[in-house]
Amino acid sequence: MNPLRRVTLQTVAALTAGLALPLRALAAWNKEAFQAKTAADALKNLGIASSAESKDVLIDAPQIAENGAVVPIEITSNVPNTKSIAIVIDKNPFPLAAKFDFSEGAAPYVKVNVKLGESSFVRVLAEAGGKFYSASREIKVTIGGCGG
Amino acid sequence: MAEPMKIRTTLKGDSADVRVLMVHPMETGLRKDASGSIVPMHFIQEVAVKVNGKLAIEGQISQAVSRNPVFSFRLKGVKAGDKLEIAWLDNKGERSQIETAIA
Amino acid sequence: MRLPLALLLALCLAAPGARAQDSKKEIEKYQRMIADSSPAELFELQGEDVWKKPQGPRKVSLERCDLGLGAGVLKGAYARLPRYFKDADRVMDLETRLLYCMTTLQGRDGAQASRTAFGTADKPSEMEMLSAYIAGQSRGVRLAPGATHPKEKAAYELGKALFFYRAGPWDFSCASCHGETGKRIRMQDLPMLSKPQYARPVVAAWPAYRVSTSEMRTMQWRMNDCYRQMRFPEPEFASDATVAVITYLTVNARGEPYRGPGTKR
Amino acid sequence: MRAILFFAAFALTAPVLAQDVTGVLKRDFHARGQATMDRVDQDALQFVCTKFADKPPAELAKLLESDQMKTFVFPAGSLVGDWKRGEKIAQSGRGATWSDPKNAPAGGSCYNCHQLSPQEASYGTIGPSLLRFGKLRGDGPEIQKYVYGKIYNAKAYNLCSQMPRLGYSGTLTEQQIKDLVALLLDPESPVNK
Repeated sequence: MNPLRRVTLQTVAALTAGLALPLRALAAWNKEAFQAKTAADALKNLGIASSAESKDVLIDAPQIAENGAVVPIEITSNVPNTKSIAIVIDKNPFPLAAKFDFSEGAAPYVKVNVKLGESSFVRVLAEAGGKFYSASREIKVTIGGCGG
Repeated sequence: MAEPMKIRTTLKGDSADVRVLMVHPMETGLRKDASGSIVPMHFIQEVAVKVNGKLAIEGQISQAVSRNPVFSFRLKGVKAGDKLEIAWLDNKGERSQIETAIA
Repeated sequence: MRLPLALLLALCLAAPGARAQDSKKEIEKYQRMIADSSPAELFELQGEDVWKKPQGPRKVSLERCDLGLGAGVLKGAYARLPRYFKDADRVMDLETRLLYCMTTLQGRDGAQASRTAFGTADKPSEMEMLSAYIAGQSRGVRLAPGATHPKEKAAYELGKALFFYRAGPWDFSCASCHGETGKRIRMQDLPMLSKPQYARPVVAAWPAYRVSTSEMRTMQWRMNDCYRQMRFPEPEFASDATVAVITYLTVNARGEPYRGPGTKR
Repeated sequence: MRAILFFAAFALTAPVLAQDVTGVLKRDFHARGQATMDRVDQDALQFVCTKFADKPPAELAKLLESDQMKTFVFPAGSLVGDWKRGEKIAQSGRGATWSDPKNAPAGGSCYNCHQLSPQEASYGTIGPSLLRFGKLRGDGPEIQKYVYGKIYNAKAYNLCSQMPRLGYSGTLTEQQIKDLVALLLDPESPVNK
């Protein structure tokens, strides 16, 4: 089934000077959190002192990845009023992989491809009402193909 | 030069699934090129999604996001024809933006 | 005494069996998820730009390139390749034909274009983008490579002979890995490419985005890297030998609706 | 006897086809790195296995297998090395390609085709599972010699096996093969746990 044909699709040439840039509204990239070398430091720099494990934070990802360069992860938070979602990959050299802030017009849902340097726990932290809710999942990175 | 992006939206009732593809090397700063020299870090740091001019999602990401990033998001309270803008900014200050109508 | 031993053995054997089943399911899930979130389409977009961009000493685009259905006709053209081209008097696959158009239409240096045919993270390949774009114009069209002209028949026969030819320090042929059904290398299922039912879904998904290198890869690349892993010397890009193997594989896959560009590990 | 068998093999060949293929490879391939052009020439075994689609007549197979048996070079002393090094060699799929540096140590690519240690879930199935190999087959001198020989030149036991002749081809060193023997036979190896 050709997805291109199934849905309407429009692409527009990127970046023209006249367009308003949404990025101007962005908060600055959280350098301290992203450059932290341990998951604990990353969480500290995100202002996450503690979190409660929650069944309402869902991670859908394969348990085995044939290649660590692309590991698809789908995250849904069913915690009411979720404001943000952070993804932390424990064993990566810089564990914090991404943080998404959701305004009213967006569901607390994201799917993204990430890199895993080696087999690792992937932790997700959802923020709602000033509290943090977490879920984690182990993903094994295997050697695929001929390995040559 | 701004690299192309591609957006696909699927409207279901008043919510829309949005998938966006971006061309970007997402260099970690650890890879060596053919001549053996380290390729410097080069990765998207910020991603923004706006609906009808209003910010809906802002993402901060690291070099751990895969090369040629693909994101899926879900928007609520939208209808066909709503204006959708997506933009990214990388650590070298390069940026790209795309605009489409939700369908 | 016999019964407990048999039971014990059964228990021992059951555990790894169950694990293997789970692994297989998880790998399938991985493959499904990478296909769902593949950036393959981006290469089609980029390929369209390359197709339309004036290049070479003659400063013309490839838009007048005849891929077999007439100058500039893209719709369904990929599904009819490889095929015999009278102007070149040889059987050509997509990349061989593109190379021909680059040299004859645009006046570019063929050797130079061949050298950059396989992209790297540092140097993206025009050929790979073009292949994605052009192949995408055949989505849903059944594969019908040329198989009637004497040179098309000869290419098929040569491709078949090459497929089974064992040589090199490791005594490999293509069939060493693709000659039996139900086998795998590491976690990777190996299609038995000599049999149509197994060749069809595989061939119909190339070119393909490979997540291991984050590159769009073509059939010429697939031939090149298989021969590398077979410990052979390197095949010439767009040579009669590589075109012959591609012809053999595509004829085996005949009738399958094209559904690429795909996504692979 | 030998000459007759060879004659029979050649007579069965579709006229000049095998030679054509070699000629095509010589024309359309080029040497790169350590992969020199002599690699496209077939030796008797490769020729016969190609010709008979890996199912040669039994007598011909036996004759050529005995030739392969003569290639064995057994080291003096123990045939059993270190299973920990063996595990690393079994994991590596590198070696002998045009992109491998000529003097870099090669791997055995064992997991590409065989199950060995139960901890490694990513294993191939082209060859048989070798899980608990030593436990099932023992670790005495006979089996040591068999395993060393099998890795050195698998074709001595099964002419058209898909397993490379890892010692005979110069891919693995004597020490590396000993380490692989240990991986398969050492009671302490995870293969036998």
